[in-house]
Amino acid sequence: MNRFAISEVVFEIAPLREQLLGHQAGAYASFEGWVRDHNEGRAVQGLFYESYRALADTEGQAIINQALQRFAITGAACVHRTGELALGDLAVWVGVSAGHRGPAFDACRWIIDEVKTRVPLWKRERYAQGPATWLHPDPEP
Amino acid sequence: MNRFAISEVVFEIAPLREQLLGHQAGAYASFEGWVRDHNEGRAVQGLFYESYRALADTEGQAIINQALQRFAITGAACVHRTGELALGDLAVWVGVSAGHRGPAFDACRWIIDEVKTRVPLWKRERYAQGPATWLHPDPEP
Amino acid sequence: MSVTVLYFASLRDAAGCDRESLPLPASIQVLYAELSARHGFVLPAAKLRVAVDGAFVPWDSPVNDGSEIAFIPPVSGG
Amino acid sequence: MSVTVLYFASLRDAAGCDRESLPLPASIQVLYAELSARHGFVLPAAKLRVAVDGAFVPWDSPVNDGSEIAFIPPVSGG
Repeated sequence: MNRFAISEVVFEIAPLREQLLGHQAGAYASFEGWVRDHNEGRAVQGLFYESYRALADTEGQAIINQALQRFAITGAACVHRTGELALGDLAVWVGVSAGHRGPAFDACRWIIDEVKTRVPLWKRERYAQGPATWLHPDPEP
Repeated sequence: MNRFAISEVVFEIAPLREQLLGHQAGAYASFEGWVRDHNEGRAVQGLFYESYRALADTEGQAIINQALQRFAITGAACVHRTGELALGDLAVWVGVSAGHRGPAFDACRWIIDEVKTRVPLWKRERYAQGPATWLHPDPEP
Repeated sequence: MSVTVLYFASLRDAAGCDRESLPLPASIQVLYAELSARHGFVLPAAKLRVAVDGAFVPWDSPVNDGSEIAFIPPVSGG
Repeated sequence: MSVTVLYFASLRDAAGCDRESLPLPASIQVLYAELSARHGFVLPAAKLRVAVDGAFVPWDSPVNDGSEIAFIPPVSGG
């Protein structure tokens, strides 16, 4: 099973979550990133996400595999949208199951942090005012 | 709206999550606690949760209100089951929406930690071997 | 002059009931000591919290006629 | 003897295309310097990562005939 996926279309969380749940997993932590109506003080009208698909798949899968090594968890998965997204659309989902809540939270946060840092995905924001802009943030210190 | 609730029956997460999502919320973190098939080395067959309902409602709502004060979040909610639960049943759900992922994760974790520490709810576990037992854990140091 | 005492979880099992009406006690501490002796409660008072009329209160709070007193054993939600 | 270069995000906008075929360069650094001059890339090499044939590699990796080279500007997923 691929535990990391790029989706060019709207995807459902429910079946992804189902796959993570089992009788051994007492804890499930998830994260969802949604398209906000603002970013750094500017009114946002929509987003476009582009990926380098082959490398994104490889790197995303590597992150999940590393999370399964680093944390006491039973399962982890992540799906990231590409293409045009409107306000309120789901951009990314991360789900983690574990025996206990500490590792579930820690791994979930680690995965989204790594995805934002390492996976070749780029966001272009459309604003109420001014030209659309690709975001190429400096790495966080 | 009551943001903390005790539910004596199975409840759906989807409508609770919907209520937290809005165009201002870029981040949503959630936690789910499920009935595991083991605890501290013993095979568990099922659970019963009891509450002091009036005080649980008050204390749970206080936790949510405190989370909204302490963290830069836009919404938070929690529902806890009572009654008989089978393996794989949902025992507790916490959802938090925020502008950014840091506060969403921090608040979600803080809420479940506080619920486990402060809300008058008690778990009786039924085991494969031996009598059912009420859990009265010592506070974590 | 009486109070109602509520029991939960292992205290309820030990007491054999979920509430009882008792004469107004001298203090909450005295009440719990008496109940521990009568019902065989094994949890020491130091491990419990106490609530009066639906709100947590200190153990040395006064009790009034008609109060509802709940002894809260260590909780285990989540 | 040639390589394929892939462009993404702002580099693609600046290049005006998402890929081009170019003669085998002396090195990846030399290639990026030439492309920056030709396409007006404003991102310095220090801010980019580079991938060859679908895997991240160091900037001083060799390039071979037929390689697919991607310059990876700072990512912004999530």
